[in-house]
Amino acid sequence: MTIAFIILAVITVAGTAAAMGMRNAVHCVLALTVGFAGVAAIYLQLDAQFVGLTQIMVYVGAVAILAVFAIMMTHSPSPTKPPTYSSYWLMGSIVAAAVFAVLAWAVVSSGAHTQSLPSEPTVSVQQIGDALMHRFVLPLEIMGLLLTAALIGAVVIAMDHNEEIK
Amino acid sequence: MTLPLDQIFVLSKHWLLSFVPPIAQPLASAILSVVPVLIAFPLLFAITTLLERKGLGRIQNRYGPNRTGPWGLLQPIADGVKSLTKEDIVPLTADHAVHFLAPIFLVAAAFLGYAVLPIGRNMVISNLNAGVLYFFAVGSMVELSVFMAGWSSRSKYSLLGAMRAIAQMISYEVPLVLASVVVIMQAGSLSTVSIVEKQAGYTGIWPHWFVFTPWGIVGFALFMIAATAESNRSPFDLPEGESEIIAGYYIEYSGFKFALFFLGEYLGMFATSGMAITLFLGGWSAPFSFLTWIPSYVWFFAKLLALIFGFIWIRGTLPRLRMDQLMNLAWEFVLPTALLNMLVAGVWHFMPGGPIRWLVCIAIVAIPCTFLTRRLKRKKKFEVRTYSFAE
Amino acid sequence: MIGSGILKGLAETARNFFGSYVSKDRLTTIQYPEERVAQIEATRDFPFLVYDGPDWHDGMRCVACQICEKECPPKCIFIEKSKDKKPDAVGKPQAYPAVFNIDISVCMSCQICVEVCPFDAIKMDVKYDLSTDDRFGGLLLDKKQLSKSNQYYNAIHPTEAAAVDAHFAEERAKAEAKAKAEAKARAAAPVTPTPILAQPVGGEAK
Amino acid sequence: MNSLQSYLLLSSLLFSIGLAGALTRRNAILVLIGIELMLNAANLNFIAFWRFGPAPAALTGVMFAIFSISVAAAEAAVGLAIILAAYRHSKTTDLDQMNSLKG
Repeated sequence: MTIAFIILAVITVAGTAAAMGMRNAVHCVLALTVGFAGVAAIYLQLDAQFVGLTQIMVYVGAVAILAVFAIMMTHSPSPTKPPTYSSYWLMGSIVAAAVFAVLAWAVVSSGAHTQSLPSEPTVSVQQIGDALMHRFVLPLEIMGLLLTAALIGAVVIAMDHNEEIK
Repeated sequence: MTLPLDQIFVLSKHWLLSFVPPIAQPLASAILSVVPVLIAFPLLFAITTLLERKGLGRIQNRYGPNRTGPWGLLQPIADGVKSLTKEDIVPLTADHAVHFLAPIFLVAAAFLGYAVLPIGRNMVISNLNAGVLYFFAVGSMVELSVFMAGWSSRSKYSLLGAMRAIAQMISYEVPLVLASVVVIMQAGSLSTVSIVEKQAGYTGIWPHWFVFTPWGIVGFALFMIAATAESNRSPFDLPEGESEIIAGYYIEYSGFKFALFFLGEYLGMFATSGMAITLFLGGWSAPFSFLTWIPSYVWFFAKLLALIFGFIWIRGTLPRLRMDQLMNLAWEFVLPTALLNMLVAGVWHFMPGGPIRWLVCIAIVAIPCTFLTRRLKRKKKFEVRTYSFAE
Repeated sequence: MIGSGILKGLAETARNFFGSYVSKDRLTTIQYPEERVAQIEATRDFPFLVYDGPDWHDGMRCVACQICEKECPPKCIFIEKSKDKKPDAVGKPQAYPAVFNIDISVCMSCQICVEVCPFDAIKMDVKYDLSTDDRFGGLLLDKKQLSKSNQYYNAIHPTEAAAVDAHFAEERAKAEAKAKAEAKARAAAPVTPTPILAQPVGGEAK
Repeated sequence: MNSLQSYLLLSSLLFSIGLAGALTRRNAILVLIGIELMLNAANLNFIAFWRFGPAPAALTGVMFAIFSISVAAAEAAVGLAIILAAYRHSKTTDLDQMNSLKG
C-alpha cells in the first residue's frame, strides 16, 4: 500500500464517517463532499481520469448542492432538538458492522491480494467516447431517456400543487 | 519554431531544475510551474481592480481613484494594506469552522482551474487528457464554498445571496458546458493543449480560430454570457445585489477574508475568460500570421485583458437583471441556442465548404433565435399598475 | 435586431469613457480640496459671532441676553453673562458674554439662534471642512474661535449683511440724534457720553 | 504496491458506513445520502476490478461506473424531490415521525 493510497483512504473514510455521524445536517453534507472528493482522487489514482472528474462534477457539484438545498428547504426551526439517530440505531449499527465483517472476511479470504497491478492502461477520453458511441450506444440512449424522465419526474413531484397559496 | 524569448520561462524552468537533485525533480518541477501562476494571477487581480475602478469612473464621467500614488496607481496596494489591517469580525452565532474555511476553499477552487489553462506555448501546468472536463468539474466546486459562506454566517441576507448565487451558477453552468461542447466536437479532444493546437494555423494572414465560424461565434457569445453569470458579474450580479441584499453571501465577512472573496471571484472570472480564450480565441496564438514573433504568453494576457475590458464595459453599461429575467434568459434563450449551436457544429462538420455552408449554419441559429428573443421581448409588456390601497 | 439596445448602451458608455478624457466639462466630480464649488449666498452651516471694528472682544455685538441659549433646540450653546458692562454696537452700555461656547458637534444648523437674536450678533457661517482630530474639545468652539469680523460677514452674505448694517446705521443715527436732543435739552449737562465705538465701525466705513 | 484487496476493503468499509447511516439516521435526506455512499462503494469496486482485471482496454468497468454515476444522479434528484413533497405534506423530514400511511 502506498502512502498516497493510505492518505486518500483515511480522508475518504473520515469524511464519510463524519457525514453519517455528525449532528448538524449541513455539516454532514460538507463532510460528505470531502468523502466524495476522496473517492474521486482514488479513481484518479486508479487511472480512471474521466470517471474521477465526472465524480467530482456530479457528486460535489450537483448532488451535494441538491442535498444542501433540500436541507434548507425542509429546515424546521423546532424548539426541542430531536435526537439525531433513529430509535433502532443500535440494531442498525450492528447490522452495518456485521455486513462489513462479512464483506471484509470475504475479501481477505479471497485470492484478491495475490493479484498484481497490471501495466497502466492507456485510456484516452476519445476511447471512452468511441465506446459510448459504438459498443454502449444503447445503454447511453436508455440513460438519456432515464435522465430526462428523472428530470421531469423530479420537477413534477417537487412542484407545489397547492394552487390556493399563490 | 521555438523562439528563445517565447520559451524563456520554459527554458529558465529547465535551467533551474538542473540544480535540483533528480529525486526531488518532480516536486521542484511542480513548484516551479505552480508558483508563477500563483503570483501572476493575483497580480492581474490587483491591476484589474484598479482598471475596473478607473474604467467605471470614466464611463460614469468621473475620475476614479487618483489619490494614491501617481494617477492612483498605488491604489491596489493601499486596498491590500487596508484589508489586511482591518479587524476580522465573525458573527457570534456563526459556524466558526465553516465560516473560516469558506473563503479559503473558494480561492483554492478558483486556483485549481488554472492547472489546465495553456498560458503560452508549452506553458501549461498539467496537460490533462480530460482538461476541459477537469476545468468544469473544479468550477462546480465554487458553488459549495459559496454555500458554505452564506450558510455559516447565520444571516438572512447572506443565505439569500448564497441561494441566489447557487441557483444562478447551476443554471448557467449548463449553457456554459454546452457552449463549449461545440469546440470539443470540432477539435475531437478534451485536452486544452490540443484544442489550442487545432487553431494554430493561418489562411493567408487570418488565424484558424474557432470564433471565426458560425458555431464558434455563437458559442463564444453564449459562453461569455454564461461566464458573466457564472462569475457573478454585472448585469448578472444578483447574488451581490447591493440594493436588495447588501452584498449577498459575503456580507458577514470583513477584513482579509472579504478580500479573499473578491480575489476568488476575480480569479474565477480570469479562469473562465482564459477558458474562453483557449476554446474560441486560439489560446496563445497570434491574431495575424505576421505577428507570431511576439511571445505567446503576451498574446494570452493581451486577450485576457481585452476580455476583462469587455467585462468592465458591460458592467458599466447594463443594469442588473431581475431574478426571473435571469432565469428566463438562461432556460429560454441561452440553453436552446446552445443546443441549436451543437446541431450547427454537426452540420458544419459534414457539409462541404463554401458560402452555402455558412448560409445554412447561420440560418439554423438565426431563425429560431429571432423567435426566442421575440418570446423574451413579449414578456416585457408594461401595464398600468393599479394599487389597492393607494387611492 | 437582437441586442441592438445593448449595443446602443455600449456606444453611449464608450462615448463617456473617451469623452471624459477629451473634455473636462463632462466630468461631474470636483477634486475637492483643490477645487471647490462656488457657494450660493444662502449657504449656511454653523453659527458664528459677529464683531464690529478691529478688536474682536471690544466690538462683539453679543450682549449675553441668552435668548439663543434658551431657544437652541439641541442645547448646544452655553453662555455666561459678564458682571461689568461695555457699550454695544449702538453705543448702549450692555453686558457681554464672559463665556460663549457652541458645541458644533451637537449643532444641527437650524438657524433658530440667528432668527431670535435681537442684536444681529449671531449669524450663520459657510465654512464646512471643520474636521479635527480632537473628538470632543476640537468641536467645542469658544468665544474667540466663534468671533468673525463684520467684513467677513459682508463677504459671505452680502445682501443680508448690508441690510443689517443699514439697520445699525439707522439705530446709531437715532441714538446720536437722541443724544444730541438730550444734550440740547439739558444744555447745562457737563459731558455727553460719546459712544466709544460709534465712529470706526466697519459697516459704516463702506 | 496497492493490491486489489486494499481497494475492496476500502469499498466495503464505505458501503458499511453508508449502510449504517441509512439505517440509523432520522433525517430522510441523510438516509438518501447514505444510499448514495453505498452506490459510491459499488462504483469503487467497478473501477478497481476494471483496473486489476485482465482487459482494461475494454473499458467495461469505466462504462459501468459512468452509468452508475448517472443513475445515482437521477436517483438523488428524484429522491430529494420525493422528500420535499413528503415534507410539504407532513412538515417534517424525520423518518420516525413519518410512520403513518394515511399521512
